[in-house]
Amino acid sequence: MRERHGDCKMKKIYIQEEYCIGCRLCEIYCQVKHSKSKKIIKAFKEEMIDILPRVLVEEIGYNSFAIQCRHCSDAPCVEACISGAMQKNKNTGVVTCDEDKCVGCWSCIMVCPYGVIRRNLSGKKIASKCDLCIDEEIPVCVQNCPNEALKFMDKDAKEKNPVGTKTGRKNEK
Amino acid sequence: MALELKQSEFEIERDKNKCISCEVCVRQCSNDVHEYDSDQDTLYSDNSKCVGCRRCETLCPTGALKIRNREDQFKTNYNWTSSHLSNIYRQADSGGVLLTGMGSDRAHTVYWDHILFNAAQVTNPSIDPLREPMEIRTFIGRKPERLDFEINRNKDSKESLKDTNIKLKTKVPPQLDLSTPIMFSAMSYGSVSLNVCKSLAAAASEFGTYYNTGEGGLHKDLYGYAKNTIVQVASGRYGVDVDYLNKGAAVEIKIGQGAKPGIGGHLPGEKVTGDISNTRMIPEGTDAISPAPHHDIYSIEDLAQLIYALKEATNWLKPVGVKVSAVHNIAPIASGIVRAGADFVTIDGLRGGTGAAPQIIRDNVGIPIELAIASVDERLREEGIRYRSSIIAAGSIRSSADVIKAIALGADAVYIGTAALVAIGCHLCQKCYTGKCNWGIATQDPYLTKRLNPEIGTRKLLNLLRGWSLEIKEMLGGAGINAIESLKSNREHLRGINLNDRELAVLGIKHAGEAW
Amino acid sequence: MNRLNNINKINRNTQEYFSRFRIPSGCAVFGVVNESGERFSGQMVMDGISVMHERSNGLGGGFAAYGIYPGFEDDWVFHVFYDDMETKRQTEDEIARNFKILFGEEIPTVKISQIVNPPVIYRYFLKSKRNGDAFETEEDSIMDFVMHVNRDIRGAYIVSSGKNMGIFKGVGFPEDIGRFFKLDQYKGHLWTSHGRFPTNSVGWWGGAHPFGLLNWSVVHNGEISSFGTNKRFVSRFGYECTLSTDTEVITYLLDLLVRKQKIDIELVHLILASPLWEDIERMPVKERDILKALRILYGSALLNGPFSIIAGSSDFMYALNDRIKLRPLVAARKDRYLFISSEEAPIRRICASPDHLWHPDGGEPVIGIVRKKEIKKEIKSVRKIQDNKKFTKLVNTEMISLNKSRGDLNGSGIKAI
Amino acid sequence: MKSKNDNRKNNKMFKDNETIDYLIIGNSAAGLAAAESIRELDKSGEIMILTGENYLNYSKPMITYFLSGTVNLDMIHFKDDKFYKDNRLDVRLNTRVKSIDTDKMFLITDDGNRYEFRKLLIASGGRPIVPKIKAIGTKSSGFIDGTNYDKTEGIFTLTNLEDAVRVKNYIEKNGIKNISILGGGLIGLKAAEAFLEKGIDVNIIELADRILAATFDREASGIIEKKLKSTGSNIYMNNTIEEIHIGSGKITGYKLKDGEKMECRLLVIAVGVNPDTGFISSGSLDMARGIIVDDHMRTSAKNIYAAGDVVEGPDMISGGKRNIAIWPLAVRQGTAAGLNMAGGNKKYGGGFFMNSVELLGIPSISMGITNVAEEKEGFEVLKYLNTNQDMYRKVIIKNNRIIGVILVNNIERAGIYSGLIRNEIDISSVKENISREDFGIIHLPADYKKHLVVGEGIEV
Repeated sequence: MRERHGDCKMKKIYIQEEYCIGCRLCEIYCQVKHSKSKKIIKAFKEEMIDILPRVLVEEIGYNSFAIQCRHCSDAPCVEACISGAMQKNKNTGVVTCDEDKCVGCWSCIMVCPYGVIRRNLSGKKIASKCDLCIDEEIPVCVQNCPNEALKFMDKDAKEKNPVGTKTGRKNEK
Repeated sequence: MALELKQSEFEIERDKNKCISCEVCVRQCSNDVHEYDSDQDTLYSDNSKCVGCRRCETLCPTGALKIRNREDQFKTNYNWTSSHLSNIYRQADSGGVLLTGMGSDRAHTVYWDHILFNAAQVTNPSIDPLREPMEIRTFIGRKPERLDFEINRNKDSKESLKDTNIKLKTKVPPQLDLSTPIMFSAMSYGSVSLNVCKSLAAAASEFGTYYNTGEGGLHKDLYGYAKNTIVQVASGRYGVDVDYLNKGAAVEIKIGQGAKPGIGGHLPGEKVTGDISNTRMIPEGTDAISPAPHHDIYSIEDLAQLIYALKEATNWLKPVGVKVSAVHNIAPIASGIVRAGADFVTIDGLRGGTGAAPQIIRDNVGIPIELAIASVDERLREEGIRYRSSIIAAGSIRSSADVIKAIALGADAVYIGTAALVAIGCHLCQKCYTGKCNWGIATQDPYLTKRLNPEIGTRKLLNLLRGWSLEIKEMLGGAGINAIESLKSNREHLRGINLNDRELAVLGIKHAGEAW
Repeated sequence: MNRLNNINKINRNTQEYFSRFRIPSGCAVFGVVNESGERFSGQMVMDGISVMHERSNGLGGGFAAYGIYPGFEDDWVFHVFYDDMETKRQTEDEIARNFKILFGEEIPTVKISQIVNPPVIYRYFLKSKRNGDAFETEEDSIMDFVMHVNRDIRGAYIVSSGKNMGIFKGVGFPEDIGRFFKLDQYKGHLWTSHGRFPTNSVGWWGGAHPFGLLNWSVVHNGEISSFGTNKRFVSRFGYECTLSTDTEVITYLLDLLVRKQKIDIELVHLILASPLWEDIERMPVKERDILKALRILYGSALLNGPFSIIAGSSDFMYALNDRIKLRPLVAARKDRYLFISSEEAPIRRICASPDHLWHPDGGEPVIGIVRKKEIKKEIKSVRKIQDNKKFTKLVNTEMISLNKSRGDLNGSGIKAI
Repeated sequence: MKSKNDNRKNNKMFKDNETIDYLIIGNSAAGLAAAESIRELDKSGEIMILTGENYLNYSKPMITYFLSGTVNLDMIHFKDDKFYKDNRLDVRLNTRVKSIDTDKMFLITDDGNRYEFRKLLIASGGRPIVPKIKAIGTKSSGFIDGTNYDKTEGIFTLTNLEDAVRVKNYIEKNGIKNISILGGGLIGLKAAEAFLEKGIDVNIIELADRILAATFDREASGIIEKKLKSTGSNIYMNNTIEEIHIGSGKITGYKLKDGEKMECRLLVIAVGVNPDTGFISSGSLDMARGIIVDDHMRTSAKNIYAAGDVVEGPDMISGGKRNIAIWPLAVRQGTAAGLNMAGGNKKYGGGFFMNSVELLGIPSISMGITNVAEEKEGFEVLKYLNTNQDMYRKVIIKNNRIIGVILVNNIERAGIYSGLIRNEIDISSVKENISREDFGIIHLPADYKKHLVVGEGIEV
């Protein structure tokens, strides 16, 4: 019933599972993005122990998809957070976990119906989740998906061009 | 089991300093070339399985992989080349006909590369296509010899024609209306994945041109693109019924294919899965065998019968054309086809592509499309029947320059097949017949077909059509022409280079350096 | 260089040479028609074209005149260039085999310093003897004959082949050619003229413009980029481009469309300079369908590249620009006169204050129609007078009278064959 | 914040009787969620919050993190000052409610003030249960109970920050090295973990035959017990404190039910919490254990709402009403209550019990009904146990719907289960996958999977 935070205009990552090819480049680039050096080879060869991908690829046979935080309108993780670490930015709509405030109670993991929040135990226990690469124009998982199984767009754009269907506009000459 | 003598064609180089063991290569290779050893946290690659498709190289996020042609595979020998030796080894192992995919890779003369296009200077201004109209709209179909009008006007009155009632008396036969003289060649659902078909269909529809179903019938997901569909009727008649014929904008009878003149097709039963069996209207799991000839066409008058049967079936509303391979007698064959009533003749040259063909046929049978087009156009003009049919050139059109040259030699439009597939990822590894295409093109494996997102495919094909069309306009403008019609058969704008007199004569062009 | 020098000397091989190369050229065109059919002296046109001296380079000039032979109104008249007398004999034999020669003579010329090395120039008034069965129309048989001569008889070239009209052309500036042929002494109701600027050093009398076939004469400024396409298109209908000139192919296109396929002259521009698709698509359905059909069928007849042409025929003058107007064309009217010119200056020279002067758009034709009725009336009266005289005299009645008035009698070359 | 009240224009007859638009009892999860929601719909209405505590804001579940030192007093808040300022919330600290007149719509506080309201939200939370235990050496009654336990030094409950601060100070002041905890439930064990982290030995006394009996099954409890014991802690099961020994006003020890006598200088009583409804006169509101509310968080009295640990609200699993004192539901109820108070129409869809707790490095999550006898008709239990890694997963199914889950050690993707419970998804088609270790969205029934993957975030 509520139009919170102008969610319609918020750009989100949409998933086209029929085109996920299970290459896991999204995970790889997510890890690089959230590494210290942000350099892929260095990140993997030297820093990887600290880095969790914030996008999860699920795969059985030829079915696969990559999923990350949906940045829900009424985000249950924000509701469940006892420390105030999990916040939904009222302007951007992005749900982020303030790692300084997070105490690792895992309430967010308990309530996230997508199961896309993970425990990061590398340092202080904190919940790790997609931050929508807020400093990038397009999140790196979307940028690096070789088959556009992930798309970054706002709701209007999504409705205009529904994911997974073709426009098939006829050329009227 | 005896040692197999065939050797690996490729060498896979993995830069250990760059490899991050992310296993993207492992997951992407349908030939199981790469393998991760968790004990050693290392990846190994098996050269012998590599087909050189370069999927892994392309997707490797760190550029750690390089696929190289294996050099010095055999001792250098200009007669017994590596390919001959490899083929003999393969055949000694298998005892069968060697199959291959895509167009011939032999070093036959590519005449396109020996033909140069013209430009206007001083005496004739070149035209800037960005500022001036530049028309490349093309119509495919039979043209009447002349147009008759009914004009009710006293010739001596001063009444202008504008105020007069003019009626067109001639009925113009059905035409395909192309926004650019480029169409997508026949590629059947079965030989390529449905996502390829969707990409081709959507791009053709969006751009205002046509794609061709090939001989695999028409999947119901493609019904929406009927206006931009050319339905093919081949010797197997897969998926052909009256509804199918009427789902297309035109019908093409396929007699031959440039890659395998005189040879039929064979889609193994394991590829005839549910959707394909429905589309082809054959039982699931049965081999789909297209006979070499149409068994109801043993002569030209049989062809005429089929052409008129198809015209009847489509209420004379759709052009009916015939596709043949470019063979030695192509000019009189084309003439016969035109006289048999075909509204367009598709000529597929020696270097045309295929999903599967005997390598020996592909590389040794037929003639190049350039020569075929030139001689067919000339012959039809000599006979005064050129207007009756459009000519579509096919068989390795690689660039907009090839398109321009084909039209100046006498084609009305071209078909592109390989170029379209390359646009959506094909790397010409020529292993289409294995069904394990890592680019998700020539395969029905759902794990692989996913790799071609038709949205991307459509976009890339649109870009290709757009890019080539712009280039065609640039070249036209440069030559001082602003309508593609004025290029048709305009061989004055072509010059040969490095060609002998015989070749020039067949092509009907002067040598570079010779003026008008 | 040897070869080029030979050509300058109007060698037998000239035609062959010309048929092998297209020589692009810039040009001046000028035409006047009196739509009432009133005839006027060639001097007017000579005055006009001379203003555009800069547009020519002396390598070609010429005129087409209609209504100049009222005495032979219904007979074919050939203007022919010969390299030598032997060729003339050979050609005349051919003509005699196919025609009843009513009258023939060397066309009167005057020696002037600007015109050098003219060929032997004759005209013949003829009635066809050819068997009509082989051809659909008499015109087709004439065309066939003309093409045969021009193709097969070396050193002979039929310059014009219509009725009551003639083409006068040669190597030189147009005003000099006019003087050479004494055109001030001819009277016609429709004149076109041409000054040529070919982009090579070659000049050949046959290659000068106007180009003629049957009643057609065409002068043209420009270069047709679609030449190859157009050439192949007309070849299907039996027109053989022996000269490889744009003007030639334009002439054939006009003849094909207007005479053979009976496309109304007012529709012809929709083929030769067809509207753009984007404009066609914006038109009402009926017009769109017609234009679409025209373009689909006659795409290969589209003249592409820069051009302005003036075509003459027995009862109209037709001017057209390419569809994006890459060449100049100006038109003006004064009373029943229609002027068409590459530039405005010649029009102003002749007619300081026209009623209406305009620059036709690209692809917009200008047509001056001479009403047949009005011509007929005049001709009849002429005929009446001439009935009693010998036909040898008929030819140059007016010319002689004109000559007399100027005191320059040069009609002595007339002789019967 | 109080100054705002003073500045208010004195344009009413009785200053003290000024009517407050939205009055909220309770300054924690439910109360603040309600305040924020009210402000979303009503930009101008006056919102006042009354709390008996003297901290402006802190997160109750985090008090054991405070005890262990994971967070300090600066970090323990879950809303910052800006939140109060932005939402213009008038908070009255140390203001305990004494009674409410539900008809005349005013309440009286301990300090005698009277507050009239247009809308009232009761989000007073819970109160610790202190059982009546025989006390030896006490000056007064001979028993300790909820009314007097805090008179004896060294006996604490642990439900609010003040408790935690006192415990912490007491440990530091007295150099406590050993603590006894009465109650092996969640609070008790969280406290135990905090103490263990500080290097303090722990004795746990649990009445039931295993710890975490309310939320875990035997296997899950066993894993935690094993871990607890490995730290050297003592667990006394099937046991309780029979008498408490007091000397000089301080606890010195206690005697267990089984007769064992223990020395003890610090006892934490953590046997449970009851809704804090002491200020509600009987009969004024429909009550059971807590205040009964409908699906719009309305109490039986007009204009009075309740939310959080104090209520008995709709229980999704049983279909009845139940007091489920957990944070996420408090927020959700508070949000619904606030919106409805401000004129909106937000249905509270109900909730079910769930809890996430990490004890001694073992994360665990339980949700719904976790203890059912397998043989009991209609229930189906799927288990996955990896004894080597103490990995345990149990899913309880009824009518092809999941009604309870226990996860120990591997809690990744636990929320997928809560989604399945909340949305009452029929999982019959994917039963064989439901308890697998790598369970994920891809194993879900196709429609629900599609809803999750292709949709764009849930609408609660």
